[in-house]
Amino acid sequence: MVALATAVGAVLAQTPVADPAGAAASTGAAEFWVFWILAPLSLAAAVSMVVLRNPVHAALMLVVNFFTIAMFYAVLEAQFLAAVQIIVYAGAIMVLFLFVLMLLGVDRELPTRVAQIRGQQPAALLLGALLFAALAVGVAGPFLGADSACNAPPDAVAAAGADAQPCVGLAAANEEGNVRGVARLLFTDYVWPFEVTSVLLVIAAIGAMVLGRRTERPEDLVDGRGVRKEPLRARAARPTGSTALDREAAE
Amino acid sequence: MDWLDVLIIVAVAVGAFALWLVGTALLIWGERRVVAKMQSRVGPNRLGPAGLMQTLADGAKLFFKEDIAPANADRWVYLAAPMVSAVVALVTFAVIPYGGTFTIGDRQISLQVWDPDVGLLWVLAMGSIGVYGIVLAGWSSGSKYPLLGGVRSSAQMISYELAMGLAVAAVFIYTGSLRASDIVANQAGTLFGPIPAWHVIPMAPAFVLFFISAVAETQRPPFDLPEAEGELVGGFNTEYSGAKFAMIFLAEFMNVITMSAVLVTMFLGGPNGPLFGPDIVRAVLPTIYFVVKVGIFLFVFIWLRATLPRLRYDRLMDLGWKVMLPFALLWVMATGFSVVLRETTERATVIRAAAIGAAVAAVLFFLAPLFSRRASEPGGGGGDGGARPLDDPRPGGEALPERAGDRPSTDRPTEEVGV
Amino acid sequence: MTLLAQIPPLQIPDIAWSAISPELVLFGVGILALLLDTAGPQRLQASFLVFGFAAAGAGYIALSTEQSVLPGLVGLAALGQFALTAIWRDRPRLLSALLAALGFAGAIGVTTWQWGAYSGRLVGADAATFVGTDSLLGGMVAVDGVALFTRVTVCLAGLVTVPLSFAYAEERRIHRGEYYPLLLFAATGMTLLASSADFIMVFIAIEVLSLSLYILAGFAKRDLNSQEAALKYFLLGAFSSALLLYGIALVYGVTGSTNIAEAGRAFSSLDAPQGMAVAAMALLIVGFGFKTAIVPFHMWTPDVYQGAPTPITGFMAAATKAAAFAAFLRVFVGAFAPLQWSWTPVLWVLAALTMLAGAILAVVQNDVKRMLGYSAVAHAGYVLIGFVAVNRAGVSGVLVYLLIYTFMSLGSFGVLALLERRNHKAMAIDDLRGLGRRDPVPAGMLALFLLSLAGIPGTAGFVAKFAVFRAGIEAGHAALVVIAVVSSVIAAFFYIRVIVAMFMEDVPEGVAAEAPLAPSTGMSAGIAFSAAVMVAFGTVLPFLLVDLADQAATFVS
Amino acid sequence: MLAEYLPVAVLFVIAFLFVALSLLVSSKLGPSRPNPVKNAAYESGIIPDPETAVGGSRFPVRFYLVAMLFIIFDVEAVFLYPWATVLRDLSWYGLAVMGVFVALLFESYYYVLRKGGLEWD
Repeated sequence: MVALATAVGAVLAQTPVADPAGAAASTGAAEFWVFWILAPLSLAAAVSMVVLRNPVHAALMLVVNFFTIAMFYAVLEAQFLAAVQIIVYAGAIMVLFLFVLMLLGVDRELPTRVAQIRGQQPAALLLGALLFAALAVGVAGPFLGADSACNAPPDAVAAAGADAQPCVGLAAANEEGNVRGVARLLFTDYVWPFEVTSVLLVIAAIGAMVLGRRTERPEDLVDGRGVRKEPLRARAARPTGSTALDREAAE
Repeated sequence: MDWLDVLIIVAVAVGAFALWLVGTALLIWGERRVVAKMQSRVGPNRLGPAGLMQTLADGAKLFFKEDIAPANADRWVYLAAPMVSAVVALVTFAVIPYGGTFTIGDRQISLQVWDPDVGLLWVLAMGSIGVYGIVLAGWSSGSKYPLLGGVRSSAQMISYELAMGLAVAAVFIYTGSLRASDIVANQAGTLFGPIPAWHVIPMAPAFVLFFISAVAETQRPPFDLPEAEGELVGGFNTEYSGAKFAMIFLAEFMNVITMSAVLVTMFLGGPNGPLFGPDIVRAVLPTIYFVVKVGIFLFVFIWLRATLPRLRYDRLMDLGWKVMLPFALLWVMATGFSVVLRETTERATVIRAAAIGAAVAAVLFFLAPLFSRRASEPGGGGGDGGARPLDDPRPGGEALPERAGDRPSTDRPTEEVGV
Repeated sequence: MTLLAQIPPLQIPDIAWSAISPELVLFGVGILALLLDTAGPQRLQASFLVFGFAAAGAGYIALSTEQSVLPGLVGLAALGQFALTAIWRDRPRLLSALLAALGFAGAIGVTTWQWGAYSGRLVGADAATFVGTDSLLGGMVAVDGVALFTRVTVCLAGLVTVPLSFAYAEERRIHRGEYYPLLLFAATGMTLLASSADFIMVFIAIEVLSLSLYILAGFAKRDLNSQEAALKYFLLGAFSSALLLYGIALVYGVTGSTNIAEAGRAFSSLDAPQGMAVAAMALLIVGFGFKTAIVPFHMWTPDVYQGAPTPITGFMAAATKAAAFAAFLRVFVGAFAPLQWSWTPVLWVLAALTMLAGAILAVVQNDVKRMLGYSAVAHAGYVLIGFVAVNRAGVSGVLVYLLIYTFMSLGSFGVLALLERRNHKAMAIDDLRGLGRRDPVPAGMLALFLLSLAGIPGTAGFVAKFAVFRAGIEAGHAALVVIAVVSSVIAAFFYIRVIVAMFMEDVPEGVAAEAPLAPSTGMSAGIAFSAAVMVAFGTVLPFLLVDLADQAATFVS
Repeated sequence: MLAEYLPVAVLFVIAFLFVALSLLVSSKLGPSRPNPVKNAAYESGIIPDPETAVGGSRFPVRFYLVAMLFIIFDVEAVFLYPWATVLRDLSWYGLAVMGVFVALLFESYYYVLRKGGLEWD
């Protein structure tokens, strides 16, 4: 027990606790191992989400994937983002997914459909490979050359002069706690996008109602004129074709 | 960080685990005893003093039972669901401070497993993962009633998660921090006279909202619809047996304890209380306070079960969406308002503002018809889809498949198709 | 924790109200319309509540800042909406439509005022000629010529769409109360997109406009075509948004900034090989290409344009394109001009492909709406010519083109909506045979719009094409212009085929005599207004428009 | 920096071991004598029909609606948490910013309520 604890302590001890200069912290051994455990897990979940035949299993793999992404955020010291990732993605969006999958009864294995357009699959593979290459270049970029304009160390910023793009660095960004750091940006520089997000939510609510509602009352579909003339019940009792609206349409 | 630190961390975690496992066993026993007392029965009294060993015996029995899985169950998900439930229920406890801080040698030990910056968001995050345990248990059983129960209960949980999240937000606003330790610290001292500065007083509405949501989240009576025996057999866990069932059962009771602990942390000062005596007593007292406060809430949970009848499902959803949600939203903004007001304004101005506020409230009251249940154009409505009269004989809430013929026949002017 | 002292206190930002005023107007009216619809029979009380709050707010502002113009306007608007509600409280959709029209008009008014305020802003030689620029609200909102001009384009499109929609939606029984609010929200998203100076804003604005349009495309939800349109638009739209977001993430990775202008500056100071920058730009082109319907990202266009309610189709084709092109321009021509070597060839090829594929595919269509959908693709190609020119003439050409295309598109789709309204079915070219004999006025209008779309000299379409072609030649892309001319000739074929069917052919045998067209007031007004603008810009006033667009060819930097 | 996650990792490991070992041990301890009737799904005595048991029936749309509305309001709540931490610094400005946001959310709530999105009949 003590030996184990010593080992864990030794690994964690290599992690610099705080960088006094406030510059970017170097990665420690713990980060290294956590990454190499999480990354294959994350990838495996993503791949099995695509490969698995049962939609519910695929959705669960997506949940696992979201969870590993949340852990990545946590490892990167973005705790708030990690919590939000779990609450919103894993907790809300995937539950909706599962509802739809389970309740629509599409959770049985479906036969693979043959591609209808000839050459669709090779083309999709080719384009997918291209996209992957583009993203790989993007991700690998910082390791290949001077591909970031972000002059992180203070002396580099000074050397770059007027063109400097000072990057804040993790330690400074999380100085007063991660949540406050997010809040500070969100409610000052990004306050306008934040307000516009509420517009987005209003529209989403409208969309859910307009497209999700099954029954609609007649007067929801036309202007008030014409429907008001007699109560609905009375009209419904008559044979169809004699409502005020129909008369109006016939005129 | 050396090995001693790691050992302390492990010890604190083991302490939390033990506290909480013993608590669960006691709760199960306590529930049976208390409910029995309230119903003028005796309850379990054979095993151990006052039947205290009954839970252990039940647990042991479940472990030796045959593990039956339905033929068309989804094996792995069927296994994973109770595990998710139980693990999540335990891990949620991590952010709860269950005791004070004391010093051994030169090391400060705080009886709280984890105090992250996101604090009690952890509880909400784990709560949303906990939904999976139930919905997956229901789905993977490959049987009708569990599926219905699972979906019902997850819909219930997400509905009440909203009010809960907003009630928590109000406390965060009042404290100015998400950390559990900050929230506890904010409740130290007294408000006036001997009354402690617990949030339950200034944040009373948030407390009520949170408590109701907590009952609904843990699916305790009167919100135990997922297990409504009359309608759904046993709900999502109908097909479970043996140790898997034990896990689900355990997770349910664990959640009750965790929710009580969160309530205590947020509203009743956590382990706060008067400290006295020698150092050793001072170190132990907070934990005792904490346990006692949690115990009170556990009793209330049990009391509710013995007293209240189960809600109808539509009433349940109505309460969550139409009462708690708007009220919580208003309370959050009111809290924010009062916090800012206290920071910026003098008392006299506040009183004047309160008068204006009262006037606005009066105006709102007269505009209350705006919030009547459903919009209806004059003369047009009254037909399909309007508000149901209270004496509507149709049974509420059963999730019957909706057929095309269910649509009201008065739905005459519909969209024109195929233009 | 010694570093804590270095944390600057929270700076409360200045809200540049004037910069976002058009969006506020559009969105405010949208929310008001939604509220009044939701309130149902209690809409008068709701309206009074809004009036009360607005008046109180305006009074407070007036007293505390001793200004009178802005609070006065707010108060008047509040009073106006209350009066309108009082008059038409039994006509909820009419009320909504009126509010929407007034909202669009108000947004145009506010933008015009901004234009006036900003035209004198620049110093030096540009002062008289160009609209000034500014980046406000923490670098989120751009106020520059392109933003202002596009805002006007979008709001004009909305202003015409409202009257075209009214009778159409009523007739199809899709006149839900959400229709006009969604239209206003879509326009809000478009103006936001046109004026976004930050990639975050670009993304959110695209989401706002797309989400509204997904719903509007599926608004006739009992119609399978409409459902199909909404679903296809949604799936492909979400996919393209994701690619755009990847691109934005890469830009942020390279430059450390999400601000468009700052990112551009950082890009230009990068060393070679800039692989990441190129990858980022490729992804951005895909994202914007989808919204502007450039080949090969146009696959959704014909299906969506065909299935969506016809006035919405017109609005989508015109306004979305205008807004997306404005952001596209600001990102590429404005900020990433230093990296021109990497993206001009790509867009050159895409432009050529778009023009040819759009025109050729349109030829084989029988459904008129679908044909116009493909023609919209081809028009995106023409706009791209001005784009790849990467000069002020090009930007001005793009702006002119988009404004004129707005009226051509709305006009032609408006006439189609009118015809569909009578025939209760989608219009194939055969259905138009002999229309010129029976209903000469609508047929004549349609012919006018089609000739303009074809770019026949003397029409506004010619002015638009001329503007972008000139810019293309100036920038040395003569080959591209030649391709454009070829494409125009192909396109002229199918436009003229419709005109021939209308005027030179007889009503087919065996078709019962149809009731004469009875255009509603709104539809007549919308179509007539579009036609009038067409004629005006085509014959009398082309230079005014080109002049304005020349002034507007400025970006924030 | 990862050290700060050690406690919760430890607790997770404890919880996981406890659950996994319990299940494992009980699967060894308990008898296993399956037969078709025992393994059939429980349907209150009715002979279960595997075809219609799961996925054969469709459920009302209101469950999806609830889930969708939940997402909308959940996202809103998520914005409230960071706001809580800086409200004292932002003061009236912060209150106004969130006031507008919440007012719009309230409008969409009102809309959903009045359009019958929350009815369970």
